[in-house]
Amino acid sequence: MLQLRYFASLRESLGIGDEQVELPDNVHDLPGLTRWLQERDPTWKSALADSRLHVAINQEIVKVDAAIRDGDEIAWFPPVTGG
Amino acid sequence: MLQLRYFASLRESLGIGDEQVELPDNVHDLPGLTRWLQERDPTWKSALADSRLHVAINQEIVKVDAAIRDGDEIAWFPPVTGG
Amino acid sequence: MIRVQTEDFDAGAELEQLRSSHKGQAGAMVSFTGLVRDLNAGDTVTQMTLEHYPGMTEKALQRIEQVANERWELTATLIIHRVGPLTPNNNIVFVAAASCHREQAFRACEYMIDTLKTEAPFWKKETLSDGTRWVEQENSV
Amino acid sequence: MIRVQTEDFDAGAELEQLRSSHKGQAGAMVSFTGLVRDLNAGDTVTQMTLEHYPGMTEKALQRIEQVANERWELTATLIIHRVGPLTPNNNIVFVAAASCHREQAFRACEYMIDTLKTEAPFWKKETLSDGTRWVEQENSV
Repeated sequence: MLQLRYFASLRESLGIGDEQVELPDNVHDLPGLTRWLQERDPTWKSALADSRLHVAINQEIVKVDAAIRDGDEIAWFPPVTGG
Repeated sequence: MLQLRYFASLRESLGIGDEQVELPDNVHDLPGLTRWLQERDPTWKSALADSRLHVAINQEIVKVDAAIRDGDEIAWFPPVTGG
Repeated sequence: MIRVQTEDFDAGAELEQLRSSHKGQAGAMVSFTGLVRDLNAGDTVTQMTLEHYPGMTEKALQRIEQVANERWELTATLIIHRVGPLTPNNNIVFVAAASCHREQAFRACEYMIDTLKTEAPFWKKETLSDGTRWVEQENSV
Repeated sequence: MIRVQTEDFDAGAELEQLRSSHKGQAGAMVSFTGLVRDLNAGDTVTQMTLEHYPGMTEKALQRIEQVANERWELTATLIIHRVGPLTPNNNIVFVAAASCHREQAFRACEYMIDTLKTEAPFWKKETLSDGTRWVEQENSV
């Protein structure tokens, strides 16, 4: 299982803040997971196409080609604006 | 009349914090006043020889060759250490 | 120490705490307080809501504090960030550093707030008279 | 605003005052608090006495505040300096700047305390276990 999380404007665009999905067989990295989500639903297709989005795996910011393992928590969010 | 003021370690070296003196006839600037004070008393002679001392005239820091006028308030003090 | 909370904080009490926890050792304390402004990008803001990523937020703040303590000689540091609905002039964030040397305290405090603003997962949403909008990164204070 | 006083100050109350005097305009407040350390140049300090030049002190602090307000975009500034006898961990000085922009507040606050330390006529005398000594400029925090 993967724990997926969406924050802020992305959460609002998608209409959900988190979901659990089975790790798809052919998904081994972030580009693969993103593609799988985009093919699953047109809302994800456009929302995850935003190049400004950051991704954290297990609560650490990762690069765009990061590996994905079963059990990971993957979060997408826009640039942070706290402080 | 001149109002003379001494602060901090200089005040302690001289034993007084302020005094009033008549403006000497031949004194027109700070070097002249300093010389006059040093000739007046050996304690002043050594104490005012400290090149680190700052001088303020009428509560504004001045350069070593500043002019002196009757009625001025002249203060000598070591480098400041507040804050 | 780091804290993420919905409640307000008392900057004076926090500074007092920072001071008394290191009696006589620190000569300098520098603090930054971030406040909700009533105007942003020319529009009147009536409310500001802070969303965050629980878990990751705490890790990010702890790392910021840790790096600051590695880079500078500090006797104490503190980061407090509020989340949830806030109104103009409310406190948002408080960052403080205590040190024997004022320059170290300034550099550490500024580093912590600068890094928080680019790395800690908080997002601001403004309520204006005619709707809401998410704050863009370049608009933040 | 500037104040020279023998009494202690409450940093929190001062920050609160700074904040409420500019409701909603300032997004950032930076403060510096200077404290009496219990150790200086390796020696235990039991008391610290602050001497100043009444009249010139106020002028110097006002000029520092004025220059800060000319150089940076500030909504409020404050300088408080204590004089007379103090003990370790006591407050000595409080400098604060409020601005719409945090970088401006940091620069202004640091400018004010840096300039105060080189231009405002205050002198520190320490009481040690075996006597007293005037603090030398290079030893100050």
